[in-house]
Amino acid sequence: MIAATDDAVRESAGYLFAAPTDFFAAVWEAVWGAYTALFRGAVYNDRVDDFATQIRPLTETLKYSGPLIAAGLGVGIGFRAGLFNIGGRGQMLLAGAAAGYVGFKLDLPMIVHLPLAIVVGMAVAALWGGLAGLLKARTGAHEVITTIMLNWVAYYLVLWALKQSYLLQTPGSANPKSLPMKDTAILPDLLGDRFNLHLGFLLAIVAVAVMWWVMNRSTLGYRIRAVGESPTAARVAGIDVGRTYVTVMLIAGALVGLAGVNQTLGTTTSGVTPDLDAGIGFDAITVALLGRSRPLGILAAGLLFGALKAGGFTMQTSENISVDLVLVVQSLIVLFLAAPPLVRAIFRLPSKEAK
Amino acid sequence: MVSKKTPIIVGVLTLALAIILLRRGKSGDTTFRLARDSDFVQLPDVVLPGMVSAWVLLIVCAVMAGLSVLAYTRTRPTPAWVLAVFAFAWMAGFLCWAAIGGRLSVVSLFASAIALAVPLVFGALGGVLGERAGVVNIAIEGQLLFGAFAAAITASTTGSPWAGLIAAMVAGALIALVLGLFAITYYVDQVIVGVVLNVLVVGLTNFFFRQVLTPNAASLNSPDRLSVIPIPVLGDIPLIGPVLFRQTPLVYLLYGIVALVAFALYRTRWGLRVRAVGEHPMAADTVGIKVNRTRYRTILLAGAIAGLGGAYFSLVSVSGFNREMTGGAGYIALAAVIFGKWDPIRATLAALLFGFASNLQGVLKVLGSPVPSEFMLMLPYVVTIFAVAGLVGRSRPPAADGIPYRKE
Amino acid sequence: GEEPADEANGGNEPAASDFLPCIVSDAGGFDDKSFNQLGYEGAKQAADEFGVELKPVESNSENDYAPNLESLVAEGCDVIVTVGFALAAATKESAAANPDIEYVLIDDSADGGEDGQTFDGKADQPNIKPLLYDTAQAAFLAGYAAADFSKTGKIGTYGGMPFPTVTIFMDGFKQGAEYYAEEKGKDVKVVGWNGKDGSFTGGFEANEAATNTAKQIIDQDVDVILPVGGPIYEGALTAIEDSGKDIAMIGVDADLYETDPNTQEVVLTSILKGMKVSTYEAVKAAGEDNFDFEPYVGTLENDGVGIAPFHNFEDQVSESLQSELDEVKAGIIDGSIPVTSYLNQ
Amino acid sequence: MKLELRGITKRFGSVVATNRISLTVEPGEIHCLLGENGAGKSTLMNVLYGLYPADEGEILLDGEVQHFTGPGDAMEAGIGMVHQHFMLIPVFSVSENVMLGHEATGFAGTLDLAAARERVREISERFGFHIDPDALVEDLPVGVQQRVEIIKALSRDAELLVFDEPTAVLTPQETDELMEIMRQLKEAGKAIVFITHKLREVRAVADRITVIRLGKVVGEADPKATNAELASLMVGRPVELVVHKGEAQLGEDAFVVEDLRVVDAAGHVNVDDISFTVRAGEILAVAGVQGNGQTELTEAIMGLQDHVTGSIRLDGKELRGRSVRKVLDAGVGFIPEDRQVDGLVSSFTIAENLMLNRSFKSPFVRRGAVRFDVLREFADEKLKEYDVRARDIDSEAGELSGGNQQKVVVARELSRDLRLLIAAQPTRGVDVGSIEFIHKQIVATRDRGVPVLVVSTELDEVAALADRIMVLYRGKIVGIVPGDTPRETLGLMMTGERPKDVVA
Ligand SMILES: Nc1ncnc2c1ncn2[C@@H]1O[C@H](COP(=O)(O)OP(=O)(O)OP(=O)(O)O)[C@@H](O)[C@H]1O
Ligand SMILES: Nc1ncnc2c1ncn2[C@@H]1O[C@H](COP(=O)(O)OP(=O)(O)OP(=O)(O)O)[C@@H](O)[C@H]1O
Ligand SMILES: [Mg+2]
Ligand SMILES: [Mg+2]
Repeated sequence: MIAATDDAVRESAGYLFAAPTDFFAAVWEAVWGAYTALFRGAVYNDRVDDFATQIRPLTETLKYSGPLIAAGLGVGIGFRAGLFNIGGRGQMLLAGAAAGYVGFKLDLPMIVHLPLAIVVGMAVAALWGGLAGLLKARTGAHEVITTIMLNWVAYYLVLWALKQSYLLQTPGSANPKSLPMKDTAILPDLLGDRFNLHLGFLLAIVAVAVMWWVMNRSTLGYRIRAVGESPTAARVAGIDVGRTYVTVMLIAGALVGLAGVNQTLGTTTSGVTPDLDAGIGFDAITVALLGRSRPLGILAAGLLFGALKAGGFTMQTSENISVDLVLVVQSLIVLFLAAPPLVRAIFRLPSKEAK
Repeated sequence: MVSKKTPIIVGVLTLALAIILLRRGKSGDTTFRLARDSDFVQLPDVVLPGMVSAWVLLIVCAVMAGLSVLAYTRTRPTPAWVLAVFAFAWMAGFLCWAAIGGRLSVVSLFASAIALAVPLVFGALGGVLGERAGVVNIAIEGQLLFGAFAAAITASTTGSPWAGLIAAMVAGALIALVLGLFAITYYVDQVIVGVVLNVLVVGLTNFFFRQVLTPNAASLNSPDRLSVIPIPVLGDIPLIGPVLFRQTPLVYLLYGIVALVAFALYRTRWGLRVRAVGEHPMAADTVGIKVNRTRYRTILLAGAIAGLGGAYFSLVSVSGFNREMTGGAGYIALAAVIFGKWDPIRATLAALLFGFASNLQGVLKVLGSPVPSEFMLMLPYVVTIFAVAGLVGRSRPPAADGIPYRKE
Repeated sequence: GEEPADEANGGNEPAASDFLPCIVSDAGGFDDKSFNQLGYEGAKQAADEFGVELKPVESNSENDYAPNLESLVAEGCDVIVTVGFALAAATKESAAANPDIEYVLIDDSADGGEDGQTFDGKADQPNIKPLLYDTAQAAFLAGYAAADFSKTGKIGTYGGMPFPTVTIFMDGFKQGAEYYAEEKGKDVKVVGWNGKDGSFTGGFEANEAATNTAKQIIDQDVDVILPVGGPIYEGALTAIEDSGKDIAMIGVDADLYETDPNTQEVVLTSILKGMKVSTYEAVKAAGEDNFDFEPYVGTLENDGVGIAPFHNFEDQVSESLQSELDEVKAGIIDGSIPVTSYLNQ
Repeated sequence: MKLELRGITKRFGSVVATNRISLTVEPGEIHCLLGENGAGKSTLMNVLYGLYPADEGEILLDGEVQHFTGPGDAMEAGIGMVHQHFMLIPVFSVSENVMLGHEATGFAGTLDLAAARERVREISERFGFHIDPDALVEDLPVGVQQRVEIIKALSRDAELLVFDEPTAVLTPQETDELMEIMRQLKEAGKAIVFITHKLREVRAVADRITVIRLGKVVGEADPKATNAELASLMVGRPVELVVHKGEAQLGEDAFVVEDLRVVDAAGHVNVDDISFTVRAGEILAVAGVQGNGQTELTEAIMGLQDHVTGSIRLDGKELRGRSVRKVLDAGVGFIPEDRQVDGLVSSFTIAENLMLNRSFKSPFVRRGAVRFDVLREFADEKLKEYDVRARDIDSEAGELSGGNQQKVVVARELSRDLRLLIAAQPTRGVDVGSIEFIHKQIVATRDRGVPVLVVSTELDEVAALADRIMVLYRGKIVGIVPGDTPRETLGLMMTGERPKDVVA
């Protein structure tokens, strides 16, 4: 039935110019119908019998949430200090590439290998983020510009490294893709082979906890907040604003880097590619804002986005909703979530008419 | 206090060029083409002995660097003419070296820089206007894309690219309207709305592109291109003519809009009020200016301008819409807004610098630069970082930028 | 791209048979005017012949490959076409987990073994059929033709991004032009590709970067240009128009003359990469239960790659060109004219 | 124009800012509103001006009920207001600020700046202001900005003028000039509402006085009442207007500044080779018209200025060249002149603001963590001790009235273990009750043997606190004189002249 409505969408799309209202009515119906699919794909699948398969969507949601949460924290901490870090893409790419390099190149026992790969990835991303912070602190260069530009620089850097067999490229292959990760560098599955959920999610949760403590309990967080709320007052109070910017961008880079690491060592372990960021660097901005830059808010927003992603596949395959409409639905959900008064206005309308 | 930055940058650049010339000497002539085949006045090609010319220009650079240091020691800023001469000599010297054995069309060097910058300038103007009124517009990308989309369809169905331009403006304004609804009326964080709108537009245009445009490409997605229309007389001036006045009407429109926006923003009542609302909405309110109404109007206009930039993609660069064809230009435009310190002229210059660097990158690669293409492709981005860090420094946004205005 | 339109009534009809072909795109999407689109069209054609529905799934990012495959498996697909080297790993994984499903992988050999370095010339999973195309061979012919056609002695090429599936065209093109120069003792210069590196627009969007790169190449007095990468040829089209000169363009993947009528005035020829046919055949074979897992390599010999007719340029190319090309083609097929590419290095 | 407010109530959440306030202002009358910080004066005026809708009550002008939907309507009706927090756009020129909202335009909406300039000049001349119409507001000293606000109101020919604490940032001379202007306006038949905390001013111009406390009218006062009577009516208890301070117990030369020179980014010399000494247990007051280098002097001491030469020694240790943090660590307490920008983080709670410059060391910090228990205890204590009127320590600083914000800053600085106190405009915009309190605290700090540098443009304050007075003019010291130097002499010195009978 829902499939039929989607076909209705397509049909009406054909005569869009003749009858636009039909089209939008159809879209709306399809969107509405999509929710069930979304739910089935993101939380609980009621169409299968065994419990493990039933809750599998939930674990998928968690898997997708991991990097979104980590990167969301990275963008969020920037916001708390008054910095707009659009550099998630570049930071993730470099983190993924560096972690990947360690992951496929070295031969080490897992206990050393995995942590080393994670730390290297995060450290490289931290430096990349810190670079934007340093430029801001030293020259006043606006972080929005530098991070956007550094995204591209990182992208081409990774692309280049993927053509050098002494760096990332698989020897003997011409494709811009590295070797797969060694088993000792792969984030282990949390719930066994049947589920894709891996340690990356737990790391993201740990990051949430750490960030919560840092922002709400530590003096560093206190100073970051002070700088974010009033750089002038912070300066008079002896807080070195420039140094704080650098620190924040280092931390932000490391957190976004965790998301990148999560990608190469957890979600797609088959090797480093130039697209490993998978748009998460940008999604993280919305996640951070939706979560009001608070660690727990980001956790919630990250879970929501993870659910939207996981559910999106089911929406596409089983409901025949094009991947593009999935994007549309996702963005509408976010917009309306961000504007509770608007939603209230919409839903109050009928009640007013009733009077 | 005079900043050390300028003499240092100038010195380092001079040194860098010297090292290039010393380390990678080449032999041969460099041909500079000063006219295009189609030009009215055919200036002859200039053929220079590459290395010798480069060395001469390097010496000019060194002298200018010396003057800059001298100015610094006298605690004076480096005079603008010194910087101008330096920039010219450095670029010319570098090109003399880089183009040895090849042909370099000077006209194309600049004309293409403008062409590459056009959508960025439109986008940046849209951004500048919005932010001047206190509304951060991250949705430039979405406005460009939607503008490109609407322009292609409308121009195809009506058969008139001009109708396409109007549709692009409407499309851009439509996005601005949504931005306004959420950000101004419902106080949703402007950055969220912007980012999400970009995603929304990608989704919508991709969907329609596939479902509607691709199957009906002949009727819906094959607009007539806005072609180059040389301006009589002006277009025949040697060098300048082909660079500035042998462009598409959209580019002429751009000249007009840049001038108009710059003028209106600083010289008219409308501009004064827009700026007031972006700097101190409460103060504007206390003198009876309707803050949110002004903001709405301004972003609608800004959206229309950005939308026009979108039309450049589907009516000028190529004819027809393609999925995600703006490829991040909106974000570069956003950077130009900030780089240009929220000023229409400076933002335009910032976009032009970016356009120049992208074009240079391609030109050098075609001439056979030994640097890997990935690094060449980085050039415009790296140049921007250096320019922002080295020359621009701190920039101050309009004080109320991004802050919704609510009374209590 | 005609297909998506007549899909509108596909959903309501019951499937004629229970054969379910499926296809996953890479991040380019099915309207990329390149391999995703051709793969889709081929699979669609096969599905239509069987009177069944094709289940297409697009990916937005590399994160989506595995889940998309998973959900297709869950949907009960019998054959899954995956497009692009980027999907190789996900395909291998899915294939390993679902030995009953047949996989068709376009543009990658799925070879390399567990460690990614053990190449045995076969796909690592027995149920994957790789479809590969030695487009350098066809591009060689195009380079030869271009060199012959060029009056300025300069021909040019540029790509979207420096990926091997892109540069293989540029490689063959350059070799063909050089072969021509050597044979004829003429001076032919290839602009935009030096055998290792060259001009790229930095993406696969038809935008000003694409147009401008083409212009820069044309500025070097080039009169035949080969843009490689989805819709970026549209930039060349614009650049040619703006230059006001007689410049010919060479298309890639499919016959541009047919797929984009706007180009008919300027396409000299196109380098054909038989993705549509080979995908069609693979899916068809799967539906008829005579699927084989031998890697398919499209060559001039098996007509998996080739060049399109000269169409409007028929009477502009030199008279002997077609026969020379036939000779060169035979030479390539019998190995007397070596063409190197990443597939045979 | 006659104004009548009837039963105006305005609530902010649970705070009742004004509680059924009624008020009448006749044409040709200067009506003073007196009240403590946070009494609701500004709120009442903002309601009148259409900025906030009233929850209850009505506004009548010449007997007619008004329904303002915004300030535009109020201005239209002939109300002009000089706001407590300036409503000027810093990056605009004076003319642009003045013309905003009722711009004269020429062809195609182009601004007629010439007309605006003319208008500014005309009004300036009428009232004896010296204002460059093309100067950017942000470059002007606050006193001048104040005049721009007045010109703005006058340029619209308002019939009713509201002055909300216009004198808080003015020098004595400027204040006198403003009083004169108000009298002129009154003569011209305008109705004036004047809000101030300075009783001297009230007595100088008021025709009628209404006292507000805790959002309610508590009564009218006679303009001839004594300062003490007014003050106690306002605060609801007797107030000591002059702080009793004992003889200074002078210690050694604890704070020594030599040849200090401060240059700004544009190369202007703001502090020009000045040298002075403050002894332990002494208050040195720095007097001078705003903008004569006081700000730069205090900022240079704090390490907030970039280009400083000379020497700044505290207890023999050099402070110049140290970071702000090190200066603070050396025991320097600093009350910055602009509390909203430099003194407080307005979105932080009171408690959080109380540890603003102690985020590195104990008592509020242990191993990188903030000790919130200690902080809260401390904050509760200070809230009581300094009588900060706030819901509790978790109120945001930005919600507090100006006086209460100032108390938070003072509480923070004075509760540290100080070796030197620098207080810039410590009681700007603060009500009499709080002034008394803050002055007492400063004197008590002196009596603990701490050298104190007070910067003030307020001669009353200088007289109340100073053991010695240093007058600055254009970055140079005009003279350092005893604390009991007469007002007139000081006033003269502030114009750069140095009377002969003054001993250094
Ligand atoms: N003025 C400052 N503003 C902001 N952060 C600072 C400042 N000084 C130090 N930090 C940060 O505090 C942390 C501790 O630094 P550091 O080791 O210098 O502190 P400390 O040992 O307390 O100081 P010191 O050794 O100078 O007495 C570091 O993260 C540092 O970046
Ligand atoms: N926008 C607001 N939101 C919430 N509370 C407010 C707001 N404005 C004022 N208040 C509260 O209303 C009360 C009255 O404030 P108001 O500014 O009118 O005082 P005031 O008499 O002008 O004080 P001062 O002399 O310090 O200027 C105070 O308790 C203040 O905290
Ligand atoms: Mg007040
Ligand atoms: Mg230390």
